[in-house]
Amino acid sequence: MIEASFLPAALSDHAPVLLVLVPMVLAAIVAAQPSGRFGWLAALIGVVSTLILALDIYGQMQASGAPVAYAIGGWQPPYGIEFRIDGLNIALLLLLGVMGTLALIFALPSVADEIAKSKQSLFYAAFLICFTGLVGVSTTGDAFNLFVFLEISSIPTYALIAMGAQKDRRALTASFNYLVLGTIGATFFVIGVGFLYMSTGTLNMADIARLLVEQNDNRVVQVAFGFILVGLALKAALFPLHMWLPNGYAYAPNFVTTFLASTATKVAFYALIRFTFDIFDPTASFVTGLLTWVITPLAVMAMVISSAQAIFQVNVRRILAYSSVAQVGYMMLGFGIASLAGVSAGMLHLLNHALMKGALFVALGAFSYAYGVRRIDDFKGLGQLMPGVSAAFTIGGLSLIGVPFTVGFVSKFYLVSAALERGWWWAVALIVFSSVLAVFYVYRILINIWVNPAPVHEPAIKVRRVPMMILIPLWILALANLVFGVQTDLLVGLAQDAARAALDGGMGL
Amino acid sequence: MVELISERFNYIIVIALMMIGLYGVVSSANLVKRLVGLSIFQTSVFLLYITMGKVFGGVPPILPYPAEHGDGHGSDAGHGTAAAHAGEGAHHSVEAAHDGDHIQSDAQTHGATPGATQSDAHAGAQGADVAHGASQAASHGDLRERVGEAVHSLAEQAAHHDAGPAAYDGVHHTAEIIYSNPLPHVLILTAIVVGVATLAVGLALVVRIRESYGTIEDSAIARADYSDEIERGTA
Amino acid sequence: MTWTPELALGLALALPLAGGVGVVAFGRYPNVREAMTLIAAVLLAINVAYLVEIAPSNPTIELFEFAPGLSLKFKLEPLGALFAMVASGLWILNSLYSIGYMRGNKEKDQTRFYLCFTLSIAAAMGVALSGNLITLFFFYEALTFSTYPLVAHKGDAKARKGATIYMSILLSTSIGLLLPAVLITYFVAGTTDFTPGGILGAAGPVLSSVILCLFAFGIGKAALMPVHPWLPNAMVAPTPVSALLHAVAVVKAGVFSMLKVTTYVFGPLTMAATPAADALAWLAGFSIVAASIIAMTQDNLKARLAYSTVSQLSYVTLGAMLASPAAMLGAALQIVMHAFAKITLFMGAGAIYTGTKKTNISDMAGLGKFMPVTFAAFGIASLSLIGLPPFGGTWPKFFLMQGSDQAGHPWLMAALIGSSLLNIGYLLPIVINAFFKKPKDDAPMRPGMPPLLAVLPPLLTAIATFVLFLLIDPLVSYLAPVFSMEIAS
Amino acid sequence: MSDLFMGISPAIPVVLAGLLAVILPWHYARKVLMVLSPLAALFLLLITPQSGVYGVVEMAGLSFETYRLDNISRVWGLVFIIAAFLNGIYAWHEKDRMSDPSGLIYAGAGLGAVFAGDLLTLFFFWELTAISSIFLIFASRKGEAYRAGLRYLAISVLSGVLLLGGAVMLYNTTGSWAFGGVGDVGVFSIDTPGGMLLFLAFGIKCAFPLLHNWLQDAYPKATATGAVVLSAFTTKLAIYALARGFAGTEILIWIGAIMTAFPVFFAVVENDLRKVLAYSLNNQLGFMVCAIGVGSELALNGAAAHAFVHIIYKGLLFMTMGAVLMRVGTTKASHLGGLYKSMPLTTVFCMIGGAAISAFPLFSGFVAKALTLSAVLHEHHYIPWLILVFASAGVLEHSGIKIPYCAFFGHDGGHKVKEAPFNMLLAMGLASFLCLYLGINYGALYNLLPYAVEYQPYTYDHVVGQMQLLLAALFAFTFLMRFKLYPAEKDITILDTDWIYRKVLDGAARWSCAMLDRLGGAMDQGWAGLGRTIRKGLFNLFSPAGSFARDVPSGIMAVWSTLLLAVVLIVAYIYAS
Repeated sequence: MIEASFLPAALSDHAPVLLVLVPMVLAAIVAAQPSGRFGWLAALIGVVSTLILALDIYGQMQASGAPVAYAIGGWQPPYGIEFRIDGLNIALLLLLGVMGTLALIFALPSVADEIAKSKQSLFYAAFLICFTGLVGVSTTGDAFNLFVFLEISSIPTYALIAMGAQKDRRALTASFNYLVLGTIGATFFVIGVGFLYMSTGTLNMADIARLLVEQNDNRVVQVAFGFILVGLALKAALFPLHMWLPNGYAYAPNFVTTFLASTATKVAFYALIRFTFDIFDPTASFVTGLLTWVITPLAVMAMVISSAQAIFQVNVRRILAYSSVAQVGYMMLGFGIASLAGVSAGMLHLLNHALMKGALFVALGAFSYAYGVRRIDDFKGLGQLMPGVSAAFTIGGLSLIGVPFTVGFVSKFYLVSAALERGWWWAVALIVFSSVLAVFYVYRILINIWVNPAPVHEPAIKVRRVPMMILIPLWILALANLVFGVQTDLLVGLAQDAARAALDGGMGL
Repeated sequence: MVELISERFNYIIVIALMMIGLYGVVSSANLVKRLVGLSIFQTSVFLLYITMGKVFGGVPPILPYPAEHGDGHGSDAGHGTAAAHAGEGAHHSVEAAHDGDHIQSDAQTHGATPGATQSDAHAGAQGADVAHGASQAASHGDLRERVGEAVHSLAEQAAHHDAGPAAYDGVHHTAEIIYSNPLPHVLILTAIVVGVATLAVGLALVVRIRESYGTIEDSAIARADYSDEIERGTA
Repeated sequence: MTWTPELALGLALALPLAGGVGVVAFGRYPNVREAMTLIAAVLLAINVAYLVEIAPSNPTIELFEFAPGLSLKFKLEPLGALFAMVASGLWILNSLYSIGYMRGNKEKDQTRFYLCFTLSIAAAMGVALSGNLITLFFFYEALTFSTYPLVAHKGDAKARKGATIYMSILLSTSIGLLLPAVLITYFVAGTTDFTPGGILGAAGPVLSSVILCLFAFGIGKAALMPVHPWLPNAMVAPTPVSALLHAVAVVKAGVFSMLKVTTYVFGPLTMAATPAADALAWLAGFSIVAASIIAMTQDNLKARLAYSTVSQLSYVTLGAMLASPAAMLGAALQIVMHAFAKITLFMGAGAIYTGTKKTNISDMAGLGKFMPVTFAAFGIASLSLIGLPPFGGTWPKFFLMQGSDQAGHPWLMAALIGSSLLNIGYLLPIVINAFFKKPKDDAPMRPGMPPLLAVLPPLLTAIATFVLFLLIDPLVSYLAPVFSMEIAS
Repeated sequence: MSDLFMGISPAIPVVLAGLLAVILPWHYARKVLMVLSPLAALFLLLITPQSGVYGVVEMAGLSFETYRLDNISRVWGLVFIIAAFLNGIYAWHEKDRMSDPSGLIYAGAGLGAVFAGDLLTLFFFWELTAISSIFLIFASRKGEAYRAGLRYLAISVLSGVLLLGGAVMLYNTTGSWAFGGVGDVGVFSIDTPGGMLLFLAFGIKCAFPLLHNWLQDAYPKATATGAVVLSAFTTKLAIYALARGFAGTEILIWIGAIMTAFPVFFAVVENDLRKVLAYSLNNQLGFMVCAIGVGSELALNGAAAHAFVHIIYKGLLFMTMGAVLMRVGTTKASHLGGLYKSMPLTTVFCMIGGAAISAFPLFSGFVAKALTLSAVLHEHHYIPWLILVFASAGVLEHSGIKIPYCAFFGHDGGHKVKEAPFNMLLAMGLASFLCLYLGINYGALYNLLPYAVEYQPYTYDHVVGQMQLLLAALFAFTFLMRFKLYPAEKDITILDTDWIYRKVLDGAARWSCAMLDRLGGAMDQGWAGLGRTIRKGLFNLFSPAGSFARDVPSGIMAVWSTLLLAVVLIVAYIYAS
């Protein structure tokens, strides 16, 4: 994709820290001024700069074939905080950059529609902080720093979700529940990090990893892994710790849902992979035992049960939210398979899921923008009223099902191969079964959109034209679902690099 | 038994607080009480960190003569944390050299089962580790090696030359002093900030919930939501 | 620009889609819109005729590979070319007929109708030309999705219910059974390419049985009992759609896939070593007879024809499962012959409906006087379905009987024989009632003349059944190499 | 000229004429076709100088021998042509558009089947006879005719597909589709499954006992002209096929014997005179089947000769009944009688036909039947011979006497009608002439036969024996009539064995329809029910208010996370130790 650094040396040398700094500083600026439009522009600048920097870092990595490390303030690891970007987190950074940019394009009309004018700049500030946190999690090489960034991303998220209260007050309770759960998860995580520090005396991930090799018998290490696993699983919405997610996604503003669905749980999932394979010793019996006997069963339960839950929802965004939980199950299954193929399938699904959910939620945003609809019954006849958006939604839906030549199929295919590689036929059967369930919930929506006639409204509901700012990201995402469904090299390459980086500890390039 | 409990007194407190906090979160339907529970839960973690930051017989990580041992290690040793490591290492090396293996074995015990006592678990472990590194430098990584070398040279200084005051104190007053490792404190300061921020957001949410629902009882909120759904005919 | 095989393959997919674009673009001008459909149909037929000509040389296009051995791949071979020819050829007539029918009945949403029609033809082309299982699966699903709005065209509760059953059975079988079958095939064989002689030679009898069962029931469009209920339920659709479902695209895609799987994925040798093939052949035999008997009890004309289709499709399944050269040849011919006969019957039913709004057979007594051409076409197609000379339907029955004896199942001939008799029992009374019986009520029954475009196409297809009887020679010599059949001198 | 048409099957012009007649709107044009096309066929037959296989068509990798002429097929071909010609004349007045092409194609198909050299060609024409002839039955346009026609078609098609099945099985064992070579007879054996199927296929069309009912069911329901056509081809074609395929198969002797005997009883009590003729047709076929079973050259000659003359005199009898039906409107014996006054010529022709079928000396039946009886006796099949002799008497009883008596004499039905139209009379006259001519100038007949004949029918023994038999039967009839012991002509329906299988089959069909309907319903229901149950169960679990998807308060979620932590720690503990 990109073979070398392209920014000036002054920038590219400091790119890892600028990734975090730019949105953080912009957040402060945005918060201090009242204009929503300025806020949007600043946010866009922040996100786009992240994307550019991430691309530059990717180029650097391609050029050098080694991870890009950056010592904050010149303090060398393991004493100082290190930002370290290898094959695993560059995928995340690119994803954040791309999805953030697309979501922000969509944000302009959507936020203007849903958020009171006076709150808009604060809203964008919160978004920027959240984004900072997510980027930080994906960048940092320091375990405690990761916790801090995790919370930096979470706290604004609570606020962002609660902003949905202007349309539906349940956003408040959803946000509150998320807050309680998120805090518990973060606390578990920080306890785990504490135990790690206890047993190794260092917080630098690479350093911890080196020291832990000798300590597999150490109970503290095992307990630390348990806490970190549960804490991050909660953030990643692994079944049955997903219960904060459906309401959160359902009642948040459209833009927030779009952004979170394609990024937030992914970042937690990344952290999980990082800790499990990079920091702890993946060959240790307690790690493999937990992956096989806890993560994998929960993953397949998520795939099946959450898909079933999705079928009967009346709120379309809840359908998609439950589907997200099921998709997390797919990723977790790849994670639980714990082989190179499995992890790369999980990473691939992570990337692909962002594409499909992005497309779907943007399409929902468009429907909501034009008609204010959320319930599945209100979707009747939309296919004739908004054929373009409906078509994009359909593409996303098909991808979600896993129809061949969409990204959904590709990642499911790799997941199935990974499961078969380990001889897990039952997992294959459950993947297929879950796909059938996915057919049903997607089908319910598509039927209403395309086939059922629109009810006659008295008086006619107000309709607004969907602006280009919504259509552009929508179609980019929808087409990406198709393009990357057939042109798989790029994403599969990224995912495989990521898995190699996680498992082999190398660059994976 | 008593000894066992008293040795682990801090941990018991931590666990008790954690359970109380969680119980608060689980049992209460009142959102504010739930936040209070959450805070207590978080607080327990703060205590855990602080506990692990206490080191029996530690020394502040200040290097006496940073300028003297140049030859390439200067830049490393010049940093605070590195100095702390080095200091601890020096202390233990000296200990080992002078008082036989008593304290060292003590330290190693702690190193092997950290958290078994509240004493110098972390620092001791690390010290032992570094000391170990001093003698078996080759078995560790590159960085370790370098630190180990630095420590070795420090230990030599302490033994043969006029040792710096810190090292000297370390040699003679180890058992009495509880050294506070600053790093966990720093960490927990951050965590407290995070906790406060979370609490603030949570309380703000509760205020908003009270504004729109008129109640902060979980069950009442659920009822209100449900009747909304009924009204819309979607339940 | 020269007409290369690659271009022709691409055009086969692109022409119907282009037609669809044209239909949407000129949605407001019915004449132009329907001209678009017709032009696309004619061009497609010409193009496919070229494909038929070059098929034996197996031109291949591999578009992109998204995993080792998995790619979007088109490969032309005689079987697929033949199916494409049938589908594209009948599309012309069906388009003509649709125009007559849809205008005659003043149906709504005609633009959507024509659009979905073009899409489903494109999907059928994809199925026909697919070079591996994954491509086939994709277009198979595309076909399901593109026909759904057609089935639910009327939009009332009944149509929606029928369409829901249609969709849910087809989708759940294809995703729940067919897709696993494809994947297992891939993991067993390392490829899903259609290869003469099959690719599953490495699978043992148990595994190949499992895969075969997954395919047999997963290809729900082949309507092997008990996955057939979607077919009668899809009868809520307008008649041109039923014709499309039964003759042109959907069920034909199903049985074609079945045949293609047994020919190119299993191969005759593997089939012979697969125990499940025998059991499935018997099931197909049962399906043939049982569906015929059920058809006899139906008074609704389209329902009767639907069950007749279930029965007739199982001929193909039977042939595919027997996997002897003659049986496979019979199965391939049955795809062609049944297509022409059944489309005639459905267009006849539609013409009757357009003219008289009658759907029940018992109400059609005496109609022959007013619609002699329609009923004559209907009668000829019935004879072809029964398998009587000199109509095309004779040949598949003949080869299937030969094949079932070759494959060591002489008793399955009983199913074929019984089915012929039952076909007489449920098809001919319709014609005879119409021509010879007095109408039920004495009230003068002067039906409105159905539009010419609704009368002419069935007549043409009926004549085609006779022509096909004579054209058997080229057909057989075209197909014989596929089934490695030496032509008996 | 003749070279140009050499090797074209005589069936072709007739079938083509039939196809032409489908579209020709002019009555007389069709009629001309009907008369001329048999002549064309005759021409084609005559210009073929010698036995051999002609007109081979390659199709679908198979070769079809459309014209195999040999000593056997020549006889049947000739008589079929004659029958077609007579039918053409007889039906000259017929206005119905359907029966003309139907009759022509039917006759052509019969010819084609006779000249078919391989089983596939045979199958083709075999089915064609079924399809084309059905319209002759429908043409009477009565409700019962439709049903009977459908039953007829179903049976015929069954026969056809059995033929195909048998052919296929034979092909798979022998690798040949051949239906014997030139001049071969008895080429198949019923010991192989394929041969058995063929035997059944032929047997159905030949109206073997218990497989015969379609004949009595359908023929009497055809039109006046239709019945004449029907009586000529189908069954005689089957006799031909049997002779070709199964000559010398012993079981045929017994089948034939039974066939001759049992219809006598039905025919005697039957009221519908055309049905009586149908039964007597059965009886006559029995003689031929029996002869085929014997299988000697003499016997086969007998079968051929019998078939030849039988087509003519049975046609004649059906023609007279057709004339009666046309003029009176019924052929029920109870409604007829005394017609000799208004239809004298028809009466004469009917009596000639009756005499011929009863095998009075000097009539064609005598010279043909004598061959068969002698052959049976010659091969020492005494019991079958006795049965045949009994049946001969029976024939006189119902066909020779009952029909003329009930229709034209007996009690006066009071019908004042016109004589039959000229064309009918002409056809009847020609047939009557043939009956007499062949009876007297029997050499002409014998010269046609497959094998050389050195047989003298008019020996003292034969003539006297036959006369004794006939007179005894005549006496019996008179005696019975006199004392009113003869079953009176009542308007009743006689139950034949078809009652059993029609009931049984009908019941079976209804039952299986009902069962499969239920099965279909159950499958539909099953799908729907399964869907509903699953849906309901899932709904209860997973709907927004269901137990799995309800909104949970954050406290519960906290419990879950703690529980999961506990599980994780326990698992880690177990695995680590």
